[in-house]
Amino acid sequence: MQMNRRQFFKVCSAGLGGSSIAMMGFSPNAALAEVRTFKLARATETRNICPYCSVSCGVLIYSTGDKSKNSQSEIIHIEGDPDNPVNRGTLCPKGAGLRDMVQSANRLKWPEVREPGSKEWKRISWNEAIERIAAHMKADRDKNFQAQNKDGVTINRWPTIGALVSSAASNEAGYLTVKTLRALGVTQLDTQARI
Amino acid sequence: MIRDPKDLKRYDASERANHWVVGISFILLALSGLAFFHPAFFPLTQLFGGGTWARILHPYIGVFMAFFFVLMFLRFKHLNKMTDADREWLGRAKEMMDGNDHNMPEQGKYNGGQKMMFWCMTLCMVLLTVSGIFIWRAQFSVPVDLARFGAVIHAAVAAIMIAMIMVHVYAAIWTKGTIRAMWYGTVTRAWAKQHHRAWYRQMTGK
Amino acid sequence: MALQSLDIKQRSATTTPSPQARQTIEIAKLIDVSACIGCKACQVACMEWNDVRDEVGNCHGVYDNPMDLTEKSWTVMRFSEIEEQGKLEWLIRKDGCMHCADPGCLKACPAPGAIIQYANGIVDFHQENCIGCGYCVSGCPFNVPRISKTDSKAYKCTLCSDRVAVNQAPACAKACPTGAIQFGSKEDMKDYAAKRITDLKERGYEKAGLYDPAGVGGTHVMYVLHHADKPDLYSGLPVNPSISPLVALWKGATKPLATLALAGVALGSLFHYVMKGPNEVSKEIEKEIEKEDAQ
Amino acid sequence: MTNHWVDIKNADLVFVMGGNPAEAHPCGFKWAIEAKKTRKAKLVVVDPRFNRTAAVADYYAPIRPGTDIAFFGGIINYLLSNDKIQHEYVKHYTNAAFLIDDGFKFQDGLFSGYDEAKRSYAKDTWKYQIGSDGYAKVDETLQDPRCVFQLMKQHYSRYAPETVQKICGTPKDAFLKVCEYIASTSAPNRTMSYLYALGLTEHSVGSQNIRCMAMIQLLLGNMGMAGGGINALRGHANVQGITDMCAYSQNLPGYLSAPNEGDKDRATYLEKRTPKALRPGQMNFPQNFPKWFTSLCKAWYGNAATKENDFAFDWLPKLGGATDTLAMFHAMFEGKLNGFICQGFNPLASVPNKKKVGDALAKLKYLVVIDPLATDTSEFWKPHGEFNEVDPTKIDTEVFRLPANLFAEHAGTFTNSGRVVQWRWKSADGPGESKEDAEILAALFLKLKAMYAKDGGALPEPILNLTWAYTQPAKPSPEELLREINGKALTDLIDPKDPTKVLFKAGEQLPSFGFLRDDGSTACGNWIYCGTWSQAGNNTAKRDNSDPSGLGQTLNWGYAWPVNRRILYNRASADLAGKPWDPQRTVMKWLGDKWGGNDIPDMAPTAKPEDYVMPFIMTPEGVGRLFSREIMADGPMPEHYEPFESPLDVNPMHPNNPKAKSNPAARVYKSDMEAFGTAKDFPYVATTYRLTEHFHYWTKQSQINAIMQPEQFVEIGEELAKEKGIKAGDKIKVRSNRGFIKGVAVVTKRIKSLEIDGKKVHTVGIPIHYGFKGATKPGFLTNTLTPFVGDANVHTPEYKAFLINIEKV
Repeated sequence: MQMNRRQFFKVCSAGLGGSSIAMMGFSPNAALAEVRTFKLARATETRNICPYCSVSCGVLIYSTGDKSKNSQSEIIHIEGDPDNPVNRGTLCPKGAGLRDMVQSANRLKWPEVREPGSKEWKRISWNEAIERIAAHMKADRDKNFQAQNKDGVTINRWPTIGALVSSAASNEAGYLTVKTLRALGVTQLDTQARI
Repeated sequence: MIRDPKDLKRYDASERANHWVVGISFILLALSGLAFFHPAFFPLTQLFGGGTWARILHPYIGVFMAFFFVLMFLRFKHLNKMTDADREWLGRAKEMMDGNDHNMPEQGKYNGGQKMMFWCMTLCMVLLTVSGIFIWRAQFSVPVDLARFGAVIHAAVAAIMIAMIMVHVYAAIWTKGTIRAMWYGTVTRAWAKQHHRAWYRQMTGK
Repeated sequence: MALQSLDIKQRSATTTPSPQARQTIEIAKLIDVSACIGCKACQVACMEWNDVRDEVGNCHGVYDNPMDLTEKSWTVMRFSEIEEQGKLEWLIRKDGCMHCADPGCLKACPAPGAIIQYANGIVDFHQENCIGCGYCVSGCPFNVPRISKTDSKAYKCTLCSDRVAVNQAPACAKACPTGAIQFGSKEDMKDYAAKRITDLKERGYEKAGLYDPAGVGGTHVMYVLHHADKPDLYSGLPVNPSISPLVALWKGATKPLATLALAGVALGSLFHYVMKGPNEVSKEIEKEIEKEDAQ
Repeated sequence: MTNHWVDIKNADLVFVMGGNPAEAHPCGFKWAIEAKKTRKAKLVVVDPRFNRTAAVADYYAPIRPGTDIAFFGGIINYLLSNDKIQHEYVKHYTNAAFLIDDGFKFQDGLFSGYDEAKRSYAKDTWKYQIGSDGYAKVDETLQDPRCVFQLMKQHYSRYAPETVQKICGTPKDAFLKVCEYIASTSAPNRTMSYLYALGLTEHSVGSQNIRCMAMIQLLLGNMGMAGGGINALRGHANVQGITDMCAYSQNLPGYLSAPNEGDKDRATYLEKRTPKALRPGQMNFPQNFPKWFTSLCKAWYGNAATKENDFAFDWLPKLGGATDTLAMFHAMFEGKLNGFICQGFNPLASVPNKKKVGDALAKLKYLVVIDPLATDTSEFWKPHGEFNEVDPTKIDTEVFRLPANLFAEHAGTFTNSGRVVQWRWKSADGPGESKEDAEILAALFLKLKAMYAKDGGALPEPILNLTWAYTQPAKPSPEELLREINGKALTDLIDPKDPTKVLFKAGEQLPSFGFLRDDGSTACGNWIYCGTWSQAGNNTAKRDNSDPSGLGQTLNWGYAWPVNRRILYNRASADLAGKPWDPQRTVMKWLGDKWGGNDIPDMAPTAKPEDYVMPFIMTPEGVGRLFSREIMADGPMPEHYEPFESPLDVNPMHPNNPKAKSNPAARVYKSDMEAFGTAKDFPYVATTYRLTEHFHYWTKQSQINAIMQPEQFVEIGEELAKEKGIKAGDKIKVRSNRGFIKGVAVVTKRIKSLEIDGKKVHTVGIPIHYGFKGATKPGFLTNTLTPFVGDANVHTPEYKAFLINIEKV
């Protein structure tokens, strides 16, 4: 009978193993061999778009709960949206790690102010923040607003303020930002597209 | 069994304690080691609180045993020097095993077989300790090939060692009147005269 | 989740066969190194899906990071710059468990059910059964499993058995932006690889080929290599991997032979006793001693 | 992108120069790999570094940073002198045949009209010869010495392969090999997709770099074709959308040129911006400017914008002087700004010369940072060891930090690089008290409005009258905003051809900008987005990804501007008779009565081929421009100029004219000019870039990305490392004339020294991404090193080529 090394070992070990178990009089409990439960089974799926580069990959965001009234949604996983014709479910290392961006330890949670000369941040309420910023803005606008240039042309410009608008904001937020800033007379505004 | 004041002192208390410390350690090591060696023995890990505990304990028991084995080695090594009589005894060991010890040469405290066993165990113990270190991942990290080599050596030597201990134990059972030497430290003069006549003479002057 | 959501082919430290009646598709992951851009999306997706986060390390003067597989990095990209006949190539290989058909880790593992090979080819570690001995590390021809410093359990790529169990591709394959990681039946993967190899040959890589090493019975993670004749160019991919002969000896011959030997000694002793009887002190000597005492 | 991401798969050649899509846009780059896999396409990369795109390329050629125009000029020369152009296309669809003013000249590195004192050109000679009929004169034989074709041929004949090698350091045979690949796509049925990103734009000649490639693609007939095009791979998820919304000074939403001090009233303003056709019968689409602009005014000021008040023209602020990022920070540095709003932007990290930016911020009275993350900018005043050495007690800026939401926490649209506008749905609430950007803006604006209503102040009208008809004024919803952006009829719109027919009732959403009017009867926040939310509903939320043509057009997925068109200038994909150049990849064809095919026609739908309406409808001449007339600040044809910090003493093209060493029309502030270093002190060329593991200065805040690439490094070639005694893993210090950073040395074979004009030049690569705030190892901001100078046209800073020195720490 021809037998290679592996078969020989198999026969040896199977035969002996069986006999040894009988000899020992007891056998190991069947250890469960189940895979980790599929964690998205009942998670809530929302379609969104990756906020990084301009490929605008479709993403599926999975969160806990079912959006019922008393449950807070917590994002547990983000992966590519296979329906999206551009990324077709794939994601790059940035996109695949989006969950850690959403849950970054450096997310801001409340308004803060650092007062002139101070070494620290101070937590303030939204009301206080908006009131203090608006007071600064109005005082500056009223003081420095230019209605006309030296040639008498109406220019209605607020020259002492500048703004940078986020390229990661949605079109809607961006539009609203432009609309309000222009209404205030801001001409010094720019966005990441420049740089 | 009646204890007789004239029984011969074979082991003092500390020697006996040393022996049993090593012996118990060995039993624990064998039981846990076998569990890792062959699936059939894996349930033995239950004796140690499960597989993980067995894995954690085994090497520490090993170190413990190695330490006490060294003590034992130092105690007994001078008694285990091989002599011509031992060699002759070994040459005729088959007669002995057949239960026919009439023509065996006179033996001192230990016969040739016991001395042989002593040295073999010492060798095994060294091999087991060194190879055990190679595969003790929780404490040491060695190149993978060394670990693989260590695993083979550890397994093979351990099997040999277990077999030897089985022979050692069997010999003690088979030779009636022996085990008490490790319990109370004494043997009967008859036992000594029968099995270790040279030692008997030395002890009794007869 | 049902116990047998994936059918089991073999379990570690188990001497009897697992149920074998059901036949499921053998799956494989194919890593097309020629399409890999080393972006590490697979590394990120793996960590994200499996809820592990490695340490934030340091730069060591190379693009690789983390530098090696760990209990929390189940896959890493390995970068190597080579220059052959004046042509610079940046070979980037995704390293991780190969899911061998003949897994050395499983062979070496002493803990029943700590390593499972599913019928679809996935070799999975079950940490709850793992005793932390590290034998799998010795058993693996690819140097993949890692023992955690904190819980002393062995970890490695699961091929996302949880995803595959519900018929989803592993997280790395799903994420891979360029399709360098493909996932499907092993059959399909081989067909796909053949197409890629033809394309590579047309582009001048005459030695392009599939890495599916026979020494471990084939793998369920395969590579398409431009230089299949020199796998070691790819950060030391083994040229001809197989389970180490030492491991084969240890978990092969030694196991039955030693068990047999021990049984032999035990039985031999028993029968020796039965057949030869105990070795008792002879009556004569006892009498001699009595005589001495009487004197 | 003139084409779109998926379309890259239709290319025969994917050419990447000035970009690194494998690292910066991996998921878009998949389509280049797809082209390789399915069309046997070739991928060619030209870059200073052998990067991860090069790792999968068929061919790679090195180049010295900042010398792209020399390389492109060489390609143009190759194509023209080897007759590798798409003749029919060039003749009809470009301005090759147009005759140029006799006064136009190029001499000694300068075009006619240069004013050295102003560093700018008078461009009155950079124009077409106009015939008696009022149209531009052409010579269809292309033989007239004043025709664009001949001028171009002459201009680029100076860029011989040897010259390219001398300037760029690219070995001649490597350069010629690249030319061969590119020339192969001059066949009418072969296309090249050209991919670029900031590697092309971030130079003092950035705009001209891109012009070069546009010219090459026109010569090859690759514009408008499936698998062709000029494809800018843009940076942020919504940088396209925010650019479309024109969150920058020069334009109003929809690229409507914003009024400036020269526009005294609406009539003068409109007149200047409403061009006349330069050739007979052309669509000259920008002639509709008044409709778009008036509809915008109505969207913003509603009933308050009336014919009588010039549709509130005066309420729009008028531009005066430069207002780009560099200009703004320069003004701030000079103490001319009091307040600054920084929304989702980290200028301390991302604007050149960090020291200057930090000093500028310290001169503000107040700074408002609106961001989801604790940015470096928000803590410019806070000491962070050697990474940010400041004394907070001496900084009087009041800094507010307002927590904004991230993408997952609000709904709305993003526009991708391929102009596809896609809707997103909200997944979870933001952390703590964070709010949406729109809500924060609304809160601030409504507060100011209330203050102006109560107390009055400087010109309150535009504030008080700004339309704000949102259901919850404090929380304008993205749905309402998108409807406003799309636009609607304000009164019933009567069909001009049939007065009995009402096209749209008052209040109805409009389906396309074709219905916008200049009489105040329509409102539209951004004309190019008209159609995103028509009466049929939210078209950006469409999710039918079917692709009947197989070209990847997916016309029912989201909504691409304009009018859901996926490939711009697609009329050019067919010949004069309307037959596709490549029937296998039909984008557009004449169906006998109208245009049709696999896209929305970029052409009047029923304009017959024999009407000779040319494909480039956004130009008054109807054709693509090889000669850009007066549109560019620094010349109608690109010319090589050295970066402002160059390892060479002269421009090898013009060794005798120091004025033509670097871009003569680029704006440089005096103090910044003084901060330039010279090759004597800073002998190595540095270039900055992104790594695939990180996204700008965001992902340093993300644990998982920090793990992937935890620490600042600097890439140097093996030869330089040996010279300097640096080993991989050593810490090195990189100095420019503006500061220093430290990083770990990555010693590589992938950056080689180049032989430039007889001189050995080493390039050093410096990734951005690191800073003092984040999960990565704290580090320096790379832009500590970069020069504060930008492109002559759009002032994009020169991050990609400057001088440094290195030493082992």
